[in-house]
Amino acid sequence: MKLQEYRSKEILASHGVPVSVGEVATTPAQARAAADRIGGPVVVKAQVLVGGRGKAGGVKLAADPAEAEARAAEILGMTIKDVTVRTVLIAPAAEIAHEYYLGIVLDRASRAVAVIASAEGGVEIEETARTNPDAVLRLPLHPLLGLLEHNVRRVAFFLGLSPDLRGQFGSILRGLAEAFASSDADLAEINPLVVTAGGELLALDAKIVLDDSGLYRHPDLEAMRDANEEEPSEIAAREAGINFIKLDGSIGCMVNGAGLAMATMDLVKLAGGEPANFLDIGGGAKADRVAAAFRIILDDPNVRAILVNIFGGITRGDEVARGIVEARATLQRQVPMVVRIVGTNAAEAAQILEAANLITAASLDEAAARAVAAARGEAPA
Amino acid sequence: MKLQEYRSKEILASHGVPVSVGEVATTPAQARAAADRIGGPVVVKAQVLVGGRGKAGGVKLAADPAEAEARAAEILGMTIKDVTVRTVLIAPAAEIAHEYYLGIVLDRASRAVAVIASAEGGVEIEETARTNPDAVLRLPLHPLLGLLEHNVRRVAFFLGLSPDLRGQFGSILRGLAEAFASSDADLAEINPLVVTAGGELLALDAKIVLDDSGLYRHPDLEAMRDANEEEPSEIAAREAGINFIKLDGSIGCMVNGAGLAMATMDLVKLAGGEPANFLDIGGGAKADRVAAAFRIILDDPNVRAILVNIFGGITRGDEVARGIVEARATLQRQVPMVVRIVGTNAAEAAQILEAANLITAASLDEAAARAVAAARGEAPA
Amino acid sequence: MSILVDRETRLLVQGITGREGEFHSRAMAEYGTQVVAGVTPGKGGQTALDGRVPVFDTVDEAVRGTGANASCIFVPAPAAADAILEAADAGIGLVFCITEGIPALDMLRVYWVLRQAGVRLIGPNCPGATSPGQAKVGIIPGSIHREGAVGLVSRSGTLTYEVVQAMSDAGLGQTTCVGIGGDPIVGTSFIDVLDMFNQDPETEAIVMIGEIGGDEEERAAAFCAREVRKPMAAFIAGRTAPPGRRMGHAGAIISAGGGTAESKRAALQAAGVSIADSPSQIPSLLRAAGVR
Amino acid sequence: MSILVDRETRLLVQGITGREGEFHSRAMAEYGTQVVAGVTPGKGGQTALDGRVPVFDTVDEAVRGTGANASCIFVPAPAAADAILEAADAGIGLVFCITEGIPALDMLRVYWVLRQAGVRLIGPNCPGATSPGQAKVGIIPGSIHREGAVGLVSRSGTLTYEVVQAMSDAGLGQTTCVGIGGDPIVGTSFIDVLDMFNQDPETEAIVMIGEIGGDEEERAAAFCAREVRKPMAAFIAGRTAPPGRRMGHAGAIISAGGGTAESKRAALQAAGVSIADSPSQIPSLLRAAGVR
Repeated sequence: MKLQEYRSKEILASHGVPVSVGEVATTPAQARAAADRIGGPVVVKAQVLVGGRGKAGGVKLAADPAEAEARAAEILGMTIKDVTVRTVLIAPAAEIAHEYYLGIVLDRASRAVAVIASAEGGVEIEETARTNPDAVLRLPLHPLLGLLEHNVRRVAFFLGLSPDLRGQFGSILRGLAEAFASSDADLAEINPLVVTAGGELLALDAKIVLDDSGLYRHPDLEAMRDANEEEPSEIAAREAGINFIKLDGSIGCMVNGAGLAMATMDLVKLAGGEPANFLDIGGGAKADRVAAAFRIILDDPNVRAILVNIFGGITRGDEVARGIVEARATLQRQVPMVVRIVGTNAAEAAQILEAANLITAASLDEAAARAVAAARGEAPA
Repeated sequence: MKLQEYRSKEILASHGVPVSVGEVATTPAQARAAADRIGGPVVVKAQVLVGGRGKAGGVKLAADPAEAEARAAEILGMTIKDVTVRTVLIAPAAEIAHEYYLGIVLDRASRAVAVIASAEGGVEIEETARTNPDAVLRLPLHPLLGLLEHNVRRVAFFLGLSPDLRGQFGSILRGLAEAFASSDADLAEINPLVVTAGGELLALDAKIVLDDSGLYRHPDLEAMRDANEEEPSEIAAREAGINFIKLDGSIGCMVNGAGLAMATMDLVKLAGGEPANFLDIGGGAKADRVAAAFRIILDDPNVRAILVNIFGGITRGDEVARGIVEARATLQRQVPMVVRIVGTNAAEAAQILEAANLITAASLDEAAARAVAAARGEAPA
Repeated sequence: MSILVDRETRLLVQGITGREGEFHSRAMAEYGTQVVAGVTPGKGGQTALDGRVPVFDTVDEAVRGTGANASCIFVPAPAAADAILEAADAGIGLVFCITEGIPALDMLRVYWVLRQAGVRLIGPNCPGATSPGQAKVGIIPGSIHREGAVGLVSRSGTLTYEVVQAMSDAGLGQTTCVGIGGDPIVGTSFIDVLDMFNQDPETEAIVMIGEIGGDEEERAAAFCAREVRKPMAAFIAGRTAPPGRRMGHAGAIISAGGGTAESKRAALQAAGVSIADSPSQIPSLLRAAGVR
Repeated sequence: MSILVDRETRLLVQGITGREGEFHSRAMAEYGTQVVAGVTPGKGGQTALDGRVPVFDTVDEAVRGTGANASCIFVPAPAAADAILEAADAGIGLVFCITEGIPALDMLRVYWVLRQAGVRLIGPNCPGATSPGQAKVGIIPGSIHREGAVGLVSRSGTLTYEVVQAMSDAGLGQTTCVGIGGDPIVGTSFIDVLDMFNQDPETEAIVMIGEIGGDEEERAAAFCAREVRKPMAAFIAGRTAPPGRRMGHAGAIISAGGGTAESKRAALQAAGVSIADSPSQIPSLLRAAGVR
């Protein structure tokens, strides 16, 4: 789960990192009032989780409160990569002497938490890593000891910080590491970390991405979720305990297991169709969860057919089949449904499905082909 | 460094351990007032760092404030193993249903921090370990992760705690482990940890021993040192940066290095004498430190001769010899001094020492023999 | 005959009295696995599976009491990392963790502690392992297996079942089927299991089921090219999966260029592994590679 | 020829610009040790020892810049544990820590981290090691040594010098003299060094200097009885030391029965080691055991 810039900054500030926090505004008038309280020139920054807001015109300087109001009016309501801007951050404009990048990331490939740092901040770190890899330090930390003092020194010397900045830098990196660990983050980054004209270090922008599996022990962070930036269907799915991602195709998929769900999508594509979603209904597949999944899939008007692929396994296939039939009866919109149930009691399941006039299939390939055909309005082969 | 019971209890209480703290008193009147504030029966406990205070009569029950005053009058001023009792702790008397032992210790042999626990509390744990080893659990903790939840469960089940006590026990053991780690302790123990008649766990007695090497980062704990219980000479030595332990013999020893200091004592004994002290003067052996060492040794009226054994090494022997001669001139009491200086510039050192009429020796065996002879008033061989 | 689990496996189940733990313990015992002990703190002294399996308060007691040499963990995510450490601490050498949703930073610590202790962890968020005809540990349905000579390793759950069923239906039995788990940080990698199959004399061919994300499949491909001379077939799920939905920002530095299904397919193909477009193609690819 | 240090040792000194660090670095270089680099954070780019040794900000840079393969640490106690970890992290395989007064709980962590990383730590609170005629690392005076065939291992500082001097005076030279340090938790034990001497073909006899406390000498005795066939002599300091001055309460459970000089002497004697009552007896005990 990604946190908005202003949330990320609040967290870093609580761990002693000097940040340019500012104030959030949802109307131009609020933006003006915030700029007035802050005094001097400000930056008006769209609060969206998608990248590239700067290029999209979502970050603008304003010399005074009146200009802040005007810029906020431009930015609020703007659409950046399908997301409508509903909040802006009004932050004091800083005079920048130098920009650094400083991040902490959980690197799954090496199974380590690593500090990433570069003296070329202000641009995307992937870009620097590609164009000038020597300008990026990747320092894995000890998995049980975390950030040590010699790690801090190594990063400070790599960045070429002047002696008078090293002490402040140490507390910033320690604070960033604390924020990372104590919030179960996947990523915590400051970009840019600037030296101001006054010779102080300051976090101008910040980004924290949380590990979804850690959220259960951070209800305060869970509460920072920004529903504005999510597909309503994905929010509904999460609340129903379903793993769902909306896509652009016409064939809705309902599968148990993430790997099988991806394989099912792949086979829809191989059969000439386009999947409308990824949906892992999880273990058990009880009637109420099946019903919720159907509703979520059918909320998408592009969906012309549904492919259900359940590997019975421990759950008995006939029970799942009954759940599907019951759930289907509650739906307001009906589309052709191809249902494949394998494993325990698959034969009994097939009987129930056929009795309910659902299209069935023995193999996954066949099921995908039938779903594609059904979506095109063709009768089952 | 050992902490007094009431200090140890304060530390445990600050980590959430339920303790019977009470109040300290240095006069019988204060003891009465404390008992009055506490209300009900109290225990009057001598605050001394030596063991066996119970057997020595240093712990007594009192039914009311008047009795508390009387018992405090008996205990204050009492001598337990050479230590005069100057402080008593007045603590509420608890009705005890069961006594446990719970400790955390740095076990140097296995290089681990270990939890020690026994359902047979209230007696010395060494005693239980000897008479009934199966009644003692020794559970080493992971060196980098510390106390884990399954460790807590294991100890709780070993002690056979009833389900309703397990939750409280967990917070006690976690608090004890926190207190141990955050104070750089060698030992933190609760003995007994009791179940009261009311069915609650309560630490009735506590003991914390600190790692001297960790004291530099705990000035608050260093300030808890109880000068009353130390040899004044040992306090003076510590303040002079000298490692000194007083013994009962007549031959004072001044050596650089702890191992060589022990070897020197051993050779004094082999030569028929008794060492008056262990003294490691450390590296460098500058004149002011040498002078302080002589004063500390000579404060002991039993001392009849001093054996100085310095391995020149990096320090030049002639410089040490000059330091000894200068320091000797400042002493108020003079005893025969046998000085052995080996290593760099040993010959020049011998000349300086002989010119100052000090007895010298080439080998350590010889030096010991001469010191023993000198202490007996015999002329050097 | 097999890897990881066999007739000698003496299994302890942590969380045996929970709904999932009890259900799957019963299925494992019915399959023939020696389920020798269960652990549920506070239920020590009770029994599970109709009185057949003693329950202990701690893994330490269970190991001392029954000689258990492997553990299967069904405890909920908040307590699962600690349960793994408890098993390792008590001297268990092989731990399967079925639990899903363990925080990554917890698993990071657990991963290194178990590695340093020389304890083999499979999972978390894995279906377990089955050696057909001998023992199954975890939640893979026993009925889909058939005894044979193909080793299977997978990051998935039900997709694994799909492939195993297809193989068994086609008459291709398995030495062992191992699900290593779908979490970002798992105890045992593809390479670890491939190495075991490569060294197992009874395993004549190997099937690998991967999916998008990370670079484990690419690294496995390099290992296969270097070490494995047995016929191999693979399926990689996620060719149509939307990119970037779960990847962090700076993390992309490290996995730059990797992670897509095409990258993994290409790497495995270059290593001489036959690539299936559908799980149903696995049996024919194996047959084509000469597997009986 | 020797163990641990020799002509191939390329030494880095952490804390080279401090008073102690500079003094002893000079003495090591004068003895013939290759002192190739120094580290003092903030003084990178400067030089030490009259321009002969480059100084770096971090151990990582020093290792990459000079190929240093061993480190000697003189940094003050509050920063010393971190300095050891920095050396290990930068790929140094052999670390000597001279610093005394490092908190035991810090050393506990460092001990296990270095062990798991396969890095050899000597000390802390140790005088270092000398291979006469080749190299010395640490603070043992170079002048007391003589080249020869006796290996010496000790927990003490100046007591070691005393014994070495007595041996050299008696014409008994040394392959290597190692001070493992007097702290309760040290990186390298008596057994580790005895094992190295036992395997070193040039070492014909071994001298061990122990002292009261702990049970390292008792464990070393068991090792000697089992493994060592070379002549050995030992001196144990502290027969007259007062008991109980530094031992914790519950700790006594663990070291019950051990820790006294008599216990250590008896254990070593039973293992066939000749015991000296005075350091001066070591040479004659070695001669009596047939050492030339």
